[in-house]
Amino acid sequence: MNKFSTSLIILLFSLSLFVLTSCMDEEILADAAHTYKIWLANSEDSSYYSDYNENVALKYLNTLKFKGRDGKLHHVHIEVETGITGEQEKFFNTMIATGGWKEYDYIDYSFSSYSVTELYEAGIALDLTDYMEEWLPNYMNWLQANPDYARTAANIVNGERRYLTLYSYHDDVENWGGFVYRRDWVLKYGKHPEGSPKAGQPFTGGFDENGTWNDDITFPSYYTELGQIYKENIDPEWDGTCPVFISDWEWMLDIFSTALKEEGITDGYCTTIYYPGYIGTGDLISSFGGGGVMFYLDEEANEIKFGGTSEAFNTYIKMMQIWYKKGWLDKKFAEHTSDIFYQVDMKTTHSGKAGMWYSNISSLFNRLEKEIAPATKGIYVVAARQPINDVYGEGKVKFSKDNIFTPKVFYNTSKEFSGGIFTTAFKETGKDIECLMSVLNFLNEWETEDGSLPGYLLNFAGLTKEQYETVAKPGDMYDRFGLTEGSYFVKEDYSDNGIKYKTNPIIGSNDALRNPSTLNRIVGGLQGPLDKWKGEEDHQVQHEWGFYINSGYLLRSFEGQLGSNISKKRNSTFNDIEEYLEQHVPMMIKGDDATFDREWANIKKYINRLEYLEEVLEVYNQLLNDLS
Amino acid sequence: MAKISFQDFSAYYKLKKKKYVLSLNKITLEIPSESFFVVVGPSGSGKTTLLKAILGGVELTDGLLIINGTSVENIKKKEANISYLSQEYSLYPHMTVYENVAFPLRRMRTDFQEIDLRVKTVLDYLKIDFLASRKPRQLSYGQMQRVAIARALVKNPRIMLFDEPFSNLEPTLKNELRLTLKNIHQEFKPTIIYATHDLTDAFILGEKIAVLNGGELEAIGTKEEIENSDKAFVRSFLSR
Amino acid sequence: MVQKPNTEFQAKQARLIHSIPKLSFGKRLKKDLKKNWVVYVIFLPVLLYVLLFNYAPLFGLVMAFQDFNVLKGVFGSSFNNFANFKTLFFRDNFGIVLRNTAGMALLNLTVGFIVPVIFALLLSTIRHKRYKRVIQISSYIPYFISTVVVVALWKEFLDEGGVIANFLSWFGFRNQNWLANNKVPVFWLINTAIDIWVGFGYGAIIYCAAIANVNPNLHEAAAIDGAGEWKRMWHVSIPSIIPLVVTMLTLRIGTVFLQGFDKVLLLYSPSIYSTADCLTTYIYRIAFAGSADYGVSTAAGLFQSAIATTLLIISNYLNRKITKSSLF
Amino acid sequence: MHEILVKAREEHYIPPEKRSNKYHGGMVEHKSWLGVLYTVILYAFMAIIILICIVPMWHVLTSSLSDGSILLFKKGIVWWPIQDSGAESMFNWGGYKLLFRNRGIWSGFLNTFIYVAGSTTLGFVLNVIGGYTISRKSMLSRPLALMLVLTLMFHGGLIPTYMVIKALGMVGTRWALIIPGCTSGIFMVIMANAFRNVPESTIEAAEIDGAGHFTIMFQVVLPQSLSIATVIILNTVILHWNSWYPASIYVPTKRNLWPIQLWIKEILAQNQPSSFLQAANPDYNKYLLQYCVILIASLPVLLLFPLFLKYIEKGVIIGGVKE
Repeated sequence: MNKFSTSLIILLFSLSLFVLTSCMDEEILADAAHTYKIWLANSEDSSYYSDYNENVALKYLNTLKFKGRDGKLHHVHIEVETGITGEQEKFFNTMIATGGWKEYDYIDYSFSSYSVTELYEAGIALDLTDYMEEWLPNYMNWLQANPDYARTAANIVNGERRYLTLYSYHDDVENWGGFVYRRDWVLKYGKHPEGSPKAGQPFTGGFDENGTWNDDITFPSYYTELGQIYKENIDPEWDGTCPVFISDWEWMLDIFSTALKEEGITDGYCTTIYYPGYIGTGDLISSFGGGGVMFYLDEEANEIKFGGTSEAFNTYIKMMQIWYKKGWLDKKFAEHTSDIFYQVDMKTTHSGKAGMWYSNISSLFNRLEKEIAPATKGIYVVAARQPINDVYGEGKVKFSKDNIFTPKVFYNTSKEFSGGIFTTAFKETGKDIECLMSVLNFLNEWETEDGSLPGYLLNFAGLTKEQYETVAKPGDMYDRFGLTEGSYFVKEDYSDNGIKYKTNPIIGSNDALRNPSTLNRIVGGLQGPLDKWKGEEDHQVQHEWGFYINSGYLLRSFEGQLGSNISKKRNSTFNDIEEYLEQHVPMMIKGDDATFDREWANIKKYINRLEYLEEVLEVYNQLLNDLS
Repeated sequence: MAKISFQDFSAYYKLKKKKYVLSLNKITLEIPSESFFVVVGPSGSGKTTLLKAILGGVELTDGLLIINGTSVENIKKKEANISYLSQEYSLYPHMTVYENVAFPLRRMRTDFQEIDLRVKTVLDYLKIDFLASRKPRQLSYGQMQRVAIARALVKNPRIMLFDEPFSNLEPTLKNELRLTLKNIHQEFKPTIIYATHDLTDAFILGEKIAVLNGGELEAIGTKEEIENSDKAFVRSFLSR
Repeated sequence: MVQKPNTEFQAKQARLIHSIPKLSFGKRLKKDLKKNWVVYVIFLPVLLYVLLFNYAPLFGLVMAFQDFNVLKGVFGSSFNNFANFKTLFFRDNFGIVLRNTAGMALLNLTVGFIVPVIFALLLSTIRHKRYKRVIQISSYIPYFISTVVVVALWKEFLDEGGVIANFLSWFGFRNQNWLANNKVPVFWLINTAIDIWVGFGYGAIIYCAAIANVNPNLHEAAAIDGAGEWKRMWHVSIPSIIPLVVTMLTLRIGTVFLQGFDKVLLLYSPSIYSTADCLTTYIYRIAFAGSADYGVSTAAGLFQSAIATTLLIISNYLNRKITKSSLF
Repeated sequence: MHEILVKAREEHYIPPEKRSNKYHGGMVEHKSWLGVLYTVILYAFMAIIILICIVPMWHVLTSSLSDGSILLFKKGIVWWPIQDSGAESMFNWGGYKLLFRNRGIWSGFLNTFIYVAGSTTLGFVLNVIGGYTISRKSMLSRPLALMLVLTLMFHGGLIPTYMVIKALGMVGTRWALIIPGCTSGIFMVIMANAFRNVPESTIEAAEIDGAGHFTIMFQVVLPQSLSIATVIILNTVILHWNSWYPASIYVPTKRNLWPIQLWIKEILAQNQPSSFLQAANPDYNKYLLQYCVILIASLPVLLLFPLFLKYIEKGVIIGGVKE
C-alpha cells in the first residue's frame, strides 16, 4: 500500500528536521545547583515571543550574579514555563496529583483550588518564615509598610502565623472598569435642575476647537441638603459636575429616554444590567448600605456577612423593578447570557444606542465615534463613581444625615497581584534555594544605597539601553518592536515631583507592550516613581472609578486560606445561590408587586434551607479572627 | 494422481443453535485418481456437502475420508492444492483478470517470471488472453467462468471440484465449457469431481457416476449401469 | 426449470434432523482456537492498545466513590461512598434535567439520525457528478465553523426580527426571541436543528460511501427492469445500507446521552433553565463552576456511562431480533 | 430470461475506454414526467441546502476581512467586508497579519501534520486488524466487539489517563499525541461492518488459494470495502486535525510541540474582547482573530476533502473502470 509508506517517510523526515532546530541556542553560565525552573500561570501574547524564555529581561536576569547559601555570588539560570490560558487549573491539579511539581522550584499559586496551608501540610510548599529575615528582607519591609495586606499574607498553621506564600503587589490600583454615561446626551437634552441659578435653562458647552470637552452640567443633588452633607463628609472637592446619588442617576435616565425618542433610536435603551439582574460582586447593591450580595466584610462590625437576603439587596431589586416599569431598563437584559458583566450587549452600547452601562476604558470619551454608526455622532462617554441610594427604602439602606455611608463592596482590582510558593523539591535535588530567594528579593528591591538601579525596575520598567546591549540579539522582541534604546530612560534632573524614570514613548503609546518587555509576570508590577504618559482625561477616569475603596471585598489571599473541603462547600453554596437568583431575580424585576413579594419569599426560603451557608460563614469569621 | 475414498463417512451441518442436519449418511465410495467422477442428485441431496468435505470445510463428521492416504482433518489448507469452482465464480472484483489468475501462485512464493509464464499459458489455453487487463465486472458470465477455471487450473491442482458451475449459462456456452473441461481432464489429468443435478451433464462428462439422494448413495457405476439400474429412485430420477 | 416439491424428500430430511448435544464450552473453544488462532494473534496489538489506553485508566472510576483530594491522589483520598452521587442527584431540579435530556436525546436520535441518511440517499439519485460534488462539499462546511461562531449566528437568527424569527412569523408564530421562550419543545427543537445543520453533511458521508459501495450489477439489473431513480434508490440502495444504518443507530443510541449537548451551554439562559438545562450543563455547573471537583465529575461520568451501556445493550439486542444484524 | 440479458448487454455494450464514469454503463433513462418533476424538486432543494451551508462560511470570510471596531456592533450576516468610510482598501488584512505574526503558527502546522500523518496511519492499521477480527464468524468475535464498543462508554478521567501515559514515559514527547488517541472503538466497529459486506465467496476462494489471514485482510477484504475505509481515514484525519485537548495535557509547557489547534486556542484566549478592550486604544483587529482562525484551520481539510470524495466514489468502480 504505497499510501502508508509515503506518510511514514514524511513522519520520519519532519521528526529529524524538528529535533535539529529546537535545541537551545545560548550557553548557560550557571551550574546545576543554580539552574531553576519556574511555572507561571499567565504567558505573553505569542506575537511577541512563542516561549517565555525568549523574554529579553529574563535573559538579562540570567547574566547577573546573586548571593547563594554559601554567601558567595553565583550565576543563575532561570527557566520559565507558562500555563495555557484557560487550562491552568487543570495543569495545576494534574501537576500536584502526579508529583509533577517536583520539577519546579517556584510555582505560581493563583490557580490552586487548595489552600497554601494544605499544600504545606502535603509537603509541597516551603515554609518561608525562617528565610524571610535573611533572604527576603524587601518583601518583609513592604508587608510591614502595608499592614492591611500583611494581615492576609500569612497563613495559619496549627495556630501560628507562618509565611508560606510570596505575594506580589501593585503600588497603586489601576481601575479598568466601571459605570459610564453619555454626557453629550445630558448636555443636549438636559435642563438646569431647579435650585440652580439658571434653573430650567438648557446646558451649554461641549467640544471646543481643539477637541477638549467642557460644559456647565450640574447634577440636581448638589442643590439638596443631602448633597451638602455628602460634600462635607465624603468629598469636599465635589462641585456637582459628576453624579453621586441614585437621584442624579434617575434624573439622567429620564433625560436619556427623551434623548432616545428625539434621536429616533428604537432598538436602544437608557441602561442595561448583567443578565442575572444584579452583578455578583456587589456593584450597585453596595449603594444601599455599603454591603454586597454574597460574602463580604462589614468593617465596622469586623465580621463577614452574607448579603443575599439583606434588605439592601431587596431594595436594589425594588429600584430595578421601578426602572423596568418606567422603561429605562433594557427589556431583554436577561438574554445576554454569553456576555461578561463589564461587556453586556456590546452590539448596542458600542453603536451609541445606550445611555448608561457598566463598561471598560475602551468605550470612554469619543472613542466610539464612527461614521458608520450614526448614533455615535458627537458621543462623549464619561466615567461615574458608584452612586449612593438617597431615594428608595428606609433606615440603614438610605443615605441620610444620621446614616452616612459609602459603597464598600464592588468589583475592582486590589493591589494584590499574584502569589507563588517555593517547592520543597530542592531537598531532593540539592539546589541552592536561597539563591533563588535572593533573585526574587532583588526583584522586590525599591531603592539601593549605592545609587545603582533598584531591582524592581527590571520587573516593572524593563531594561535600559546599556542593560539591553549586554543581551541584545538581532530579531529578539526589543529589536522587532523598536525598543533598542531601552524600554525606559533614567532622567538626570529630578525636577518634576520625584519622577526619576521615563517610559519609552513607544510603550507609552501602546501599553500592551509593557508586560512582554518586562519581567512583571514573576513578581508584581510595582509602579513606583514612573510617569505613565497618562493624559488629563485618564486622570478623571481613575479619580471617579477609584474614588471609593472596595474594602469589603474579600481578598484572594484571604479566600485562598479556606481548607479544600470548606472551599468545596463554599463553591457549591455559591453556585446554588447564583443559579437560583439568576432565575428568580429577573422575575422580580419584570413582575408586578405580587410576583415581587412571592419571589422574594421563595429566595429567602431557598437560601435559608441551604445546608452549608451557616458553616461557611462561621469558618470565614473564625479565619478573620485568627488573622487579625 | 489423487485417490479419494469415503468409508462410512457421514457429515452434519448446523441448522440452528442445537439442531444439526445429517447431510451425508454413511457413504462408502472410492474415487479412482485421475478419473472424471460425477455426482448427480436432486438439490439438497448432499452433493455440495460432499465436495466441502473433501476441502475439509465440514465441521462435524464421523467415519473416514482419506485423500491420498492421509485423513482430511490433518491436511493443511496450503498443501492441499485442491481447486473448487461454484456457481458464484468468486472472482476478486478489485483485481484484473491477470491478477486474479496470478493470485494463487503469488501465495506459493513462486518467482515472478514463472508466474507470468504459467498465467499466460493458462489464459491462452482457455482462449481468454485478450481479457488479461479487464476487471471481472466488465466480463460476460461465460468469460467469468473461464477466468475462474483458469485460476483453478494455474496451480495445476491434483483434485478439481466443480459444484454446478454452468447451471445458469445458455446451452451453447454450456457445451463449449464442458468440452474445455474434458480437454483439461485429458491433458492435465487431475481427479475431477463434478456435482450437478443436470443429467445431460452427467452422461456427457462422467466416466463414473454416483447418484445421491437425501444424503445416501443410491447407485454408482458407468453411464450404462445407471441407465438400467433397478433402483426405484434412480428410475424416477432418470425419467424426470 | 423449477423442481417439483419432493414431499418424500422432506419427510426423509425431517428424520435426519438430530439434536446433537452441544459440545462443552471448553471443547468448542479448543476447536475454535484451532481454526482461528491466527486471527486472535493478529488481534493482539489492538488488544494491547485498547487495554493500555482505554481500560487501564478506568482505575480512576474509584474516584466516583471518594472525597477525591488532588493532594492525596487516587490512592490516598478517603472514601465517602455515595456522597458524590448524593450531591449530584438529590437536588430538586434533577427530575427536570433528566426530562430535558431525554427529550433532546429522543429528538437527536430520531430526526437527528435520519436526516443524514435521507440526505445521502437523495444525493445518490443525483446524476450530475459535478453538482453532486458541490453539494457534498458545501454540506460539509458547517462542521468546521467553531461552535462559538455558530451559536452567535443562530442567536441572531432566532432573535426578534432575525432571519428565522421572520420566517416563522409568516406561519402565524409571534415574531419573538425564540431562545427566550421556555415552552417545552421550543429549545429542544432549536438544539436539534443546530445539531443537524452542523453535522448532517459530515454524517452523510459514511452513508454515501456505503451506497457507492453497493455492487453496481444490482443497479444495472434494476435499471434493465425499468426502475427509475426513485425506485432504484428504494429497492437497491436502501436494502444495501441497512446493516450500516443499524450499526450507526446502535452506536448512536448508546452515546446519545454523552454527546450533542456542547452547544446547550452557550445557548441556554436562566429564564429557560426549565426546558434547556440538560445533564451536561447541570454537571458542568455542579462539578466545574468554581473549582473542579473530580469526585463529583467522575461520579457524573459513571452515571452517564451506565445509562449509555444499558441503552447500547438493549438496542443491540433489539437489532439482533429485528434485523438479524447487530454489533456484537 | 438469459437471452434478454445477453441481447441487452451486447446492444448497449460500450468498451470501457469510451465509457463515461456514470456507473450505469450508459443505460438510457426513459424520462417519465414524474421523474422529471422529482429531479427538478430535488435539484432545487439541494440548491437551498448549498445556500444554507455556504452563507455562514461566507459570513465568516467577510467578517475576517472587515474592520474590527465596526464588526463589534454589527448585527446579522456580513454580506461584504464592512469598512469605516475612511478606509483605503476594501479588505482589512489586519486580522490575518496579526495572526501570522505569531511565530507559533508555523511550528503548529508542521506539528499537526506530523501528528495527523502518524496517528492516522497507526489508527488505520489498528482499525483494519480490529475490524477484520470482529467481522470473522469466530467464537470470540462478539465478546471482542463488545469490548471495543465499551471503550466508547467509559472514560477513565483526566488524572488517571495522565498517570497511565506518564507511567509509559510518553508525557512531554510527541508519542503522547500520536499513539494514545490514534483511533477509537467506533471506527473498528464500522470497519467490521464494511468487512461483513464483502462477499463470503471471495474470502473462501482466497483461503482455498492458500492465502493467510494477513493477505486476506489487506489484499482481498480491504480493497473491496475501500469506500468505507476511506471515510474512516477521513474521520480520523479530521479528529486529529481538530484535537487540542491531548496536547494541553501532555505537552503544556513544550510549545515547540504544540499542534496548530492549541496555538489557535491560546491566541484566541489571549485576545478575548474582555482583555483587549481594557486598553485605552485597543487593537480592534484582535476581534477578527476568531474568524481568521476558522479559515486557516478549516481550509487545509476542506481542500483535502474533494480528494477523499473522489477516492470514496472511485472505491467501488475499481471493479469497473480500467486504471
